[in-house]
Amino acid sequence: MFINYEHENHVYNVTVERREKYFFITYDNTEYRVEAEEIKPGHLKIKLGDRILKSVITEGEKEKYVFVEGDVFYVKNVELTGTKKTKKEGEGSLNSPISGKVVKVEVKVGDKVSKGDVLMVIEAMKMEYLIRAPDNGKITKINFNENDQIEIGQTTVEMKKS
Amino acid sequence: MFINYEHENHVYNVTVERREKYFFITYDNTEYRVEAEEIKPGHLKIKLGDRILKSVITEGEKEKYVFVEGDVFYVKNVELTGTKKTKKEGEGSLNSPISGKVVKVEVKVGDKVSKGDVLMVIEAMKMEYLIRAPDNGKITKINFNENDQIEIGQTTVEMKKS
Amino acid sequence: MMLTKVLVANRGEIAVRIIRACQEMGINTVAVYSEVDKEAPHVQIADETINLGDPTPIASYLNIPKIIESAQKIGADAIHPGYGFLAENPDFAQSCEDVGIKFIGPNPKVISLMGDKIAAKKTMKNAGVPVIPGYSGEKQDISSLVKEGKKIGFPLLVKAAAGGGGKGMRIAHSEDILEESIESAKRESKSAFGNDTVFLEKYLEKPRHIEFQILGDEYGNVIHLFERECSIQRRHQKIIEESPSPVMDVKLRKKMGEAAIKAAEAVGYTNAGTVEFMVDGDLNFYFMEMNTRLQVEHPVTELTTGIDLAKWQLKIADGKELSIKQNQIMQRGHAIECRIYAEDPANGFLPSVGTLQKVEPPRGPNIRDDSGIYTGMKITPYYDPMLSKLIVNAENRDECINKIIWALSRYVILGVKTNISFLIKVLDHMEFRKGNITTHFIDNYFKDWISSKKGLPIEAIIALSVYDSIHSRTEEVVRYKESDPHSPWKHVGRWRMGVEI
Amino acid sequence: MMLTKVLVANRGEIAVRIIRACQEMGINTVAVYSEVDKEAPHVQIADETINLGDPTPIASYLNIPKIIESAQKIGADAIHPGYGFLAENPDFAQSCEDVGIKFIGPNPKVISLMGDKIAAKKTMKNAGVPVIPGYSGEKQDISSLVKEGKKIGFPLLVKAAAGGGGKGMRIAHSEDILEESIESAKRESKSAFGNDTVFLEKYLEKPRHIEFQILGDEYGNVIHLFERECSIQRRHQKIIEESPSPVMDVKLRKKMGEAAIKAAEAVGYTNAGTVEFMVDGDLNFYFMEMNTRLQVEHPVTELTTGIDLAKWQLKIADGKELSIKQNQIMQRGHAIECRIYAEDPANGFLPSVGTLQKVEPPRGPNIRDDSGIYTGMKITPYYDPMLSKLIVNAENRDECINKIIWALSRYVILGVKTNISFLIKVLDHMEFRKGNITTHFIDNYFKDWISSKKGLPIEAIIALSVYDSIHSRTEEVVRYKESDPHSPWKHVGRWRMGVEI
Repeated sequence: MFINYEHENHVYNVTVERREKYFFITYDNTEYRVEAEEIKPGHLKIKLGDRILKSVITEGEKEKYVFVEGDVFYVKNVELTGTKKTKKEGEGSLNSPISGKVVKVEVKVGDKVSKGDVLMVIEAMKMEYLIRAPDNGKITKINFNENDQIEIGQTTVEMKKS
Repeated sequence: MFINYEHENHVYNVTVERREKYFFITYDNTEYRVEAEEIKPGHLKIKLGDRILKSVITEGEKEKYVFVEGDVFYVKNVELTGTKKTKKEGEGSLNSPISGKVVKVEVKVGDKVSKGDVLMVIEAMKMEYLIRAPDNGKITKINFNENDQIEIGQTTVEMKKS
Repeated sequence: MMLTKVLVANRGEIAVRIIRACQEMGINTVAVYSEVDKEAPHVQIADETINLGDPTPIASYLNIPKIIESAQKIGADAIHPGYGFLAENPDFAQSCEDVGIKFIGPNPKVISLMGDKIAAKKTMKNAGVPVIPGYSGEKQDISSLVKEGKKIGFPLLVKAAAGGGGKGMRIAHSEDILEESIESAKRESKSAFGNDTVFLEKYLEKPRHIEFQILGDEYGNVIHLFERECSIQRRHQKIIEESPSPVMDVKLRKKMGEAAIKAAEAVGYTNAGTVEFMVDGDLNFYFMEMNTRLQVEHPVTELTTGIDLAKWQLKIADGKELSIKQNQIMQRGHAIECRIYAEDPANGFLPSVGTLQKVEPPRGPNIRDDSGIYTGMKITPYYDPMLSKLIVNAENRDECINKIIWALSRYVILGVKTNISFLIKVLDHMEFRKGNITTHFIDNYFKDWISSKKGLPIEAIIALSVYDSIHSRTEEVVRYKESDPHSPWKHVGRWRMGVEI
Repeated sequence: MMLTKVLVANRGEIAVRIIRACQEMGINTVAVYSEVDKEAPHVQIADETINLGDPTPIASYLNIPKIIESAQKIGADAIHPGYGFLAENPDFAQSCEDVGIKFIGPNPKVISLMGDKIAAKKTMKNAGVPVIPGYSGEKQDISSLVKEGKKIGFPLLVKAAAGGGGKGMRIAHSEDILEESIESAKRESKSAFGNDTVFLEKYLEKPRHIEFQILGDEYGNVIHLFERECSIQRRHQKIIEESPSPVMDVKLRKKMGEAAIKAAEAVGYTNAGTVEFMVDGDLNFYFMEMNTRLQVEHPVTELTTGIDLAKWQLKIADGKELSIKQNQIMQRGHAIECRIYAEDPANGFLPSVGTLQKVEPPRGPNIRDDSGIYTGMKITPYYDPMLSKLIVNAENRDECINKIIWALSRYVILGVKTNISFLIKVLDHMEFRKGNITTHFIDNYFKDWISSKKGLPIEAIIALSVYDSIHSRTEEVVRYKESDPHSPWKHVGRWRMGVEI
């Protein structure tokens, strides 16, 4: 999952991956492995090495409020690219979640695919991302070839739901 | 509105009528006029003459918990009559909300009625209750005549929704 | 601070209390919990947590090897046992010591000695601390017993060595009936237990349970923090504690305080402890036992002395010297604690289990709520049914009683039955208000007390009706009023008058 | 109690505080509120409520005729004004008196006299209470002024009578430069204001604001409840108050306490009041003014003396005699109060409005939260932006500072910006910890302080990422790992390895 946080006119690009109670967060070329749980709604207890962070997060109309160690930050989740896209699609859709390089195209036009099949592999920030079919369907267009540069939000392939 | 509360094997028959923030509660042949509001969920502030009652009520699976002036009571809402009826209908349906005497029948079989029309008037405990049409429709049967005794839960008239 | 990480081997309000004290002092905390407690408050607030599994105490909170192993694995350098569970288990304290983990409490030998009630009394007697005069010797012939009895004085309790349940027990109020009492006790004991050995002990009239809080450091300094009056007990369970004791005066306080320090010094006591005394109607006092842990009722001492006992436990365990001297401790105002239990006063005070539908403690200045509960929490039958301790302080006893009644009346706990209304009745009793309390108080005045069998009061009926009326989704049955052109109902929305029909 | 129903002519935390005190004493309460406050905490807890309408203060909380009329209509026999709003308005106190409603405070004449700062100082000087030495006479020739200046002593403040903004102001540190300073101040004043009249006043170096709490009954008994140190101010607004003052010793406390009582007695003061002094670096003290009401910072006195000021206000108004004597009052431990404001430290401390998304005060022994807020409440721009007062007490100042920092760090208020992080920085400042505080403290150390411009710390980024990850409803983009047969990801559910593709 790729997220951009805006805070006081700065944007922070973060990737986070979850495996049960473990989270792998990459920011500014550093990976943080933390153990975390939501102990009650909005209350997080995060174990980062030997430290225990406690944080409370609530969502306002436009912003998130983050309480951490006595400080409060107002942060917005933002999209970085100018590409218009339906926000509802979100990650896991056919749009690239990150700006990077296409390292593999697993399908061709006309292929029938099943939900969950890998369609394209994108590499960015030393990590690789899988674009999967959100539904069963048929590939109608492929917008990028291997080694192409792709920007966040651009559509990787197009498909028709069956 | 007619309600039966069960507490420690006793049943308390109460009628309550509401007019905005005023409530008229009749129990044991006494009418109490109170001003009340729910100041936050489950928290009631009730003005009874010069006294201010504060009460907190929550609903458990089967019971209601009533906190009032430091005491807690466990109370069930119960139906008194043996007459089987769909609980969902509730008051305001075509069933009599109270045992009493039919003092007026306002319709006859075949009459077309509109939602809210008065169909029958029942008198009980020195008060009169209106049975109103829950929907637009046509009267198909009338179960009671004027001066008949009617029991709580019995069907006053029958109608076909149009 | 040398201590960096403390494992709290307990649950409920005391675990919460200790975890907060640690966190304030910058010490990391580890909560342990059993399966049913995984969302309990102490687990939520701790920095790290360890699941002990099975909810039966023996498999979790009493499981010494598992707790020791957990503490080692997570790198805790000390264990706080709270009260109950393993708090007064010398083997646990020893096991901690064996693996180099600091046990926050006195050393295992002291725990062990004070755990043996007879040995404890002997030690105290030798140290010059008054214990209840008695005879438990081998000479069992009537004339020897009569002689011993006269030495002890009257009233005198004659009790079967093998006794129980009041069998083989006699109170001799004067010398005249002593011989007769001994003989009859022996007969009854013989027939009930097949053994006619009897003990003699001074019988205390109007007995009060008054205890002194002690703090001792590891350099031989011991102070006391005055008394707590804990006479209000139901089936030997304290339910209301207060400080100061309404019976105490400056002279008695001084004497008892000195005796308490002597008791602690006699065994080289370290950390927080409590010396329990019985006080009779003539204000004679006798050592009963010493509790080698933080007491449930420690907050009344904290509020009247301004001293934080939980923090001092940590400081002492950390090797700090007691910086407070006896003459610097000021006792001020009055504090009362009530223990709120999940139990049903209408049903023999049986524990009540269920889900807490709503928990709203009273708030305000000088109101302290040491609790381990929250809305939505399940109360299980596995552990002690204490939900919370409500403690208030005020300028004097009268105001304190009024204040805690006020606060209890506003303590909303819905979903399980509680003893709150019972507590209010006890506090509001004229004899309680006068301070005329003994350990027999509940038996004397509330023996057959049953929560209102008067049924549902009109206040509850009104509240329910209003609630149901507000929350009713069905159309209201409207009132049909007699035709009155001046009726206020005429122009009021849904309300209709008879004439309109 | 003669008082049976008290109307509280205020809002926010102080209204809540007073209503609770009344209720504890069995007095019925009436809350008044403006339209925007209809769901405010003081309205929720009061027994009866009166809507004053328009939220502008002048139309509601400052509307004397409306409040008096409401009180009469609802049958209140007394009005408590809280602080701010009408608390020190002699016309309001007089209006209450006129209609036979007890105003809970001193009589209108005292309020009026103490409201006139020059008349107040004159009264105090005549009564023998020290006021800042100065000369504001008519003789304006240099030699007369030099003579007067020498009488006052050094350092000496020369200030333009017409002055402002530091213009026409000089500090003469010694006699040598006095004449020169007067001449230059006069020149500057003449050119800036067209008037060269100057005043002389002793210049206080390292000034502290220290005030004494007073209670007086209606029978001439007056006691003081020791001091509060209120030097930490931002733009003349107190933000951190404590008791005892770190600069106080037994002798100074005795002298200042006696002066405070003398000040109160000089005007026949009744009910709760505060005598404010300035204290210089040499511990000379001077009367500044008297506040004829309960202060915002009264809780630090309550916690260190154990005396409930709000209740005593009611008792005194009810005609009770002060039963506490001066020598019975014990000052014990240390208490600190922090005022939590809805303001944005990153934006010039401008008030911050909005909806409180989450309010979770810290809880625990010796933590008092006097607040008038709750989750979901809207903070409007109509009133003072104070959200809450957090007050803690501990055995000594060091522990108290640590404790309040700990508690502030756990005070969750989301939805509006607050000064909490600023308060923590001030409390944690080395000079604050040493007790080296003056009224210039914030200017000296935090003049250009701006809340972290360092951006989002990694802790916040991690917390946000975890939150979004947990709450994401979309499928996760899974990680594509290099082929490694020993990878732990191989068998983990959704996780897939490159080789599988």
